[in-house]
Amino acid sequence: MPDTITLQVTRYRPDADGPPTLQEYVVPLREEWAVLDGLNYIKDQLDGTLSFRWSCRMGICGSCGMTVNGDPALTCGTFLTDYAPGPVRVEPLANFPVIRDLVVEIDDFMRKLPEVKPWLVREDGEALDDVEFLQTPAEMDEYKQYSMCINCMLCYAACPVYGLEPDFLGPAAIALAQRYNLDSRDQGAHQRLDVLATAEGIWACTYVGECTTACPKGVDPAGAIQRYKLTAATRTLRSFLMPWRAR
Amino acid sequence: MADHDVVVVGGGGAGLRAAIAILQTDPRLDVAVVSKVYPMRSHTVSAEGGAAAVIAAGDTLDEHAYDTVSGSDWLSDQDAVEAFVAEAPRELLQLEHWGCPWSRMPDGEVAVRAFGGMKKMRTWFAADKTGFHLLHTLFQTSLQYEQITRYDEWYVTTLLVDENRVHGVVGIELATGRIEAITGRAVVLCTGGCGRVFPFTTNGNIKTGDGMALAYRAGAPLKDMEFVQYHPTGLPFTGILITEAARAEGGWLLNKDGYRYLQDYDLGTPSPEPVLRSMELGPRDRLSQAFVHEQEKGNTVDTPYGPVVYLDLRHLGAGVIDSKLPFVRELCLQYERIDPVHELIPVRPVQHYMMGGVHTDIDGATGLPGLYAAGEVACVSINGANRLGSNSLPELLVFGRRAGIAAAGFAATDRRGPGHAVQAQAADEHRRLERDLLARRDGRERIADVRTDMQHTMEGSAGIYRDTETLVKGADRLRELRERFGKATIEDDSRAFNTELVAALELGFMLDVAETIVACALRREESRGAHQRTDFPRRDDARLLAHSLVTRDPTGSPRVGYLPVTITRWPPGERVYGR
Amino acid sequence: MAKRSSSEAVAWLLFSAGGVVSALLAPILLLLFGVIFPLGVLAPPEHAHMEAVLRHPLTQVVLLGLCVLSLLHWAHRFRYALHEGLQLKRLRAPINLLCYGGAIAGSLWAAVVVFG
Amino acid sequence: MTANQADVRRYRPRTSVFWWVHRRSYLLFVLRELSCVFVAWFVVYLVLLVAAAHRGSDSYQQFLEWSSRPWMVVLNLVALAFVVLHAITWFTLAPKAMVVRLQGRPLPARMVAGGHFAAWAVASAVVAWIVLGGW
Ligand SMILES: Cc1cc2nc3c(=O)[nH]c(=O)nc-3n(C[C@H](O)[C@H](O)[C@H](O)COP(=O)(O)OP(=O)(O)OC[C@H]3O[C@@H](n4cnc5c(N)ncnc54)[C@H](O)[C@@H]3O)c2cc1C
Ligand code: SF4
Ligand code: F3S
Ligand code: FES
Repeated sequence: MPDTITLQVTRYRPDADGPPTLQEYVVPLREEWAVLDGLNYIKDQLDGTLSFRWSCRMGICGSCGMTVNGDPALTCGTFLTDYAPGPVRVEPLANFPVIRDLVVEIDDFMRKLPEVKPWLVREDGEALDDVEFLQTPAEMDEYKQYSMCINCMLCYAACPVYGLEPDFLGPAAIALAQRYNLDSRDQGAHQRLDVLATAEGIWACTYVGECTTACPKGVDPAGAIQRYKLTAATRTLRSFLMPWRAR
Repeated sequence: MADHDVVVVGGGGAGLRAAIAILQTDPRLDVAVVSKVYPMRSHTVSAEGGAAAVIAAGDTLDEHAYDTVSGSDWLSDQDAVEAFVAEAPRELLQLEHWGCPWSRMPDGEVAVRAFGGMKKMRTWFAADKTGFHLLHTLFQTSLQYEQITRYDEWYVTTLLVDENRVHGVVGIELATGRIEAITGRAVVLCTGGCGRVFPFTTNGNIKTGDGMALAYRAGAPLKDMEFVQYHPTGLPFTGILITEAARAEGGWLLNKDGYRYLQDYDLGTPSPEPVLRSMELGPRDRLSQAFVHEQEKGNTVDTPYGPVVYLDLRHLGAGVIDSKLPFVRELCLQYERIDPVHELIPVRPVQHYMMGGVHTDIDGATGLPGLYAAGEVACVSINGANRLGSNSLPELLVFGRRAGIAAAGFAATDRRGPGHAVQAQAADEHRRLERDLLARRDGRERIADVRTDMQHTMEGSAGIYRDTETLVKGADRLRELRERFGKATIEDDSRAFNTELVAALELGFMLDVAETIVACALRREESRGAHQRTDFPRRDDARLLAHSLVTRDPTGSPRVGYLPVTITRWPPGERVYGR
Repeated sequence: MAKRSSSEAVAWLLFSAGGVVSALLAPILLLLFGVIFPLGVLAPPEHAHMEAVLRHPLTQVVLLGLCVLSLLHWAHRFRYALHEGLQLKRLRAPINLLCYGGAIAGSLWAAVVVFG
Repeated sequence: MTANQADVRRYRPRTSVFWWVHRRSYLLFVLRELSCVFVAWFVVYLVLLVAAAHRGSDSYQQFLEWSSRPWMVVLNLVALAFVVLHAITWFTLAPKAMVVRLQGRPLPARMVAGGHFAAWAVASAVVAWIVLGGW
């Protein structure tokens, strides 16, 4: 194993002129080093002006998503040795406006998220008695997978539809809506239907499936969306056939 | 200048709970939540094991209180502990009603697990991603409140204080570099801990003690800063935490000979099944200290990243590991490339939690009118000299809520807006930051080097074991480091997302916090809980059953005093584990 | 935010139904009539046999269903391919007309032929 | 440093028209989507066949001759490849959208897909049996 590896890192400064450029840095190649450790080495030892986000370095806070050799990835969980002998290209996540270097703007997602009402809706209002809403492990399994989303945005970076159609609600937001729809304690499914079953919602997705491939937490947003298409379509059909029972 | 009724600094568990509590108290209030990262990136997200609250049949509030008090080595305030254990169950139920996916029993009721130092099974959990689910539940719930204005990725640099009252904060919008005052009738600090003061920590990059330093600089005292928790099981190199739940489910700690060494340290006798408050389920301070003794005896294994012992989960089998500890397996596979189903996990003690923090009363009020604090940044104190695992998450909720209610009350009684003096202060801060950004380009040192030296200084002088000599040396080193920091350079002059500027501001805060830790540790001439002085190995209740309170004197140096501990029902006694 | 769209739901249901029937039946039919018979691997069926099969009412219904649904399947997918693949979103209306109009015209033609 | 001083210029990368050539998985996706064109062609071909058969034995023979011209065979081979691609992707992906329950428990997607492939085999066998005169 060689003892160094080259990182080609996107640099972009909005206050200077010009589009992003790639800058090369040579960093030590160590077995336990993630790409993020390489970036921190650059920041601490070579060039303090490089900007990127990170915090937990254990794959749970969702801040360190970048494009590594063309694939969206969490840099704290992607190891340099897997790319040896290099070079490794580290770019900002695709499909998002770039603020600076490796930092992208995710305001769009933050605006869309509340629209799908990702919280527990109770029609009886909120009565906090001294007991929990019962939920069996099997009922929890219905939505558990979709509750694992860390909002890392890798799925948005992987989805070509989102790149082409910025109004698309996108994989994670829909998966999170499904997380609540499928929760036995929730009663808000019909409210979310109005947001989800739209041209910018589930119907924009053409089932590319890359969101699921990119997801580091096994959320399977593609599956969530397809499942929801079936639900929405059958509900629509039912409201045609039995308008009196429709909501 | 943006004006709100209450400004909450921090979007972690404590901050979000406080913000919601404010609106539950008075929905007409206008709340700002300012956070240097998007709320769901806050470090609460990484908590794994669980949250303690009495719910199971056969458990009582008194037992939870006693475990907490004895775990704290009697340094906690017992009125606070009583309030805490009484309100914790309701808070966790509230989370359940907001959708938190607590792990369940077959009949659908919430399940509980064992945890270190707890005499009963009372730790609620969401597999081993409790903090993640808790934080996302709170964040998503908070999205329905339109009265909350979020300042995501805004970095707070100072508190605005005039006429002995807090009026808001000054923050930098990271994306643009815009500097602006965010004012309010009350400010709630929920900025989390300061683990990054140490080199080897389970804490994320954002845990730099900002809030502690903000309060300290504004004149509010810090409390019990010498009590730094080391967690016995961190992965070498990364410091990633292997949750205590791994031991609660039955994991063993083995030294290099495969021997369950905890039996040699008055922690009980080994048995195949986990026994509450015994062996691996002893408190963290005692377990971490036992490691140091094993190391001195030559019973640890050397690795490139320091000595380790082993955590053995193999006998639990894939079934238990995958259902109860899936994240542990995921982390081990990814970061150590080992599979705990078949292999031993190398672990060593790692800095984990700050018992000390901004001094508050039972309602989160600090000494400074209008300033409240909750969460890891605060010291109420329920944790005393040693926090029990799984008490922190309920603490965020209970005291986040209490601080929110108190702040809402304060904001409602006093509706005066900020005056000229406050605006002048904001302008001063603006100028100071401009200077940092533009005029520090030709310094001689890197911020990162000063930070690294500070971290090693802290480990050397205020680690698991301390003595006068190392502490005095540490204090001297910190003074030098402060000078070097004054001359350090900020190469980056961009206004957009200038992380080097943020790193410099954070380092400034950390140096303050580090100084208070060392000063308090030096003054406390006894050993209690996580504070172990080799030169004063005994607990000294006659002199030091008291909280240290540290304030900044006019020269900028820490000055330490003491405040008596509140004892209600449990007079100081011996901490007994495994007997 | 746009409003809930039931036409999209219907289009998607038809697209899916078309996807299933075409996936079930198109490969074998194309294999037989497009490849195996033309290449002479097997002898094509006699005209009489073909007519007997094709005149059977059940066959007629299945064939028509296959044609209509498959065309709707095409229309839906092709529309998306034009919108996204070629980034022709501006031309939404004419594209929809082309696709669904084409599918309807094709369906009529198929109906006339199959039952003719 | 006020809001107007701080430049907030974002770099907005454009998605190129040829975004789908850059990744194997995208290319596969585009091919999958294009399969619909051949599904449409299949319908046209089928209707022509039926029309020819209905017009009588002669025109049926003419159709058969037309269909064995080399370019027709090539076209149909390509079309066959695409409809097979369509069938495979459809039967692997579609089951992910539905949750099939057996005695209250969701079946794994792989088994649902297996069911679809079995149905495909049966349908093909039935068609072949009918066409080849078993009926
Ligand atoms: C790995 C790990 C596992 C843990 N496991 C458990 C467990 O199982 N059970 C348990 O009870 N406890 C556990 N803990 C402890 C517990 O998670 C923490 O004490 C707790 O989450 C702290 O929450 P907080 O809300 O106080 O702060 P945080 O969640 O850290 O949030 C701090 C917030 O303040 C903001 N902030 C900070 N500084 C500034 C600034 N200058 N300007 C603007 N915003 C700022 C940040 O952006 C962030 O939003 C664990 C801790 C760790 C590290
Ligand atoms: S669905 Fe997966 S990839 Fe998308 S944001 Fe959530 S965790 Fe990230
Ligand atoms: S990649 Fe995009 S198109 Fe749908 S299946 Fe995933 S959201
Ligand atoms: S740093 Fe938190 S996910 Fe990578």
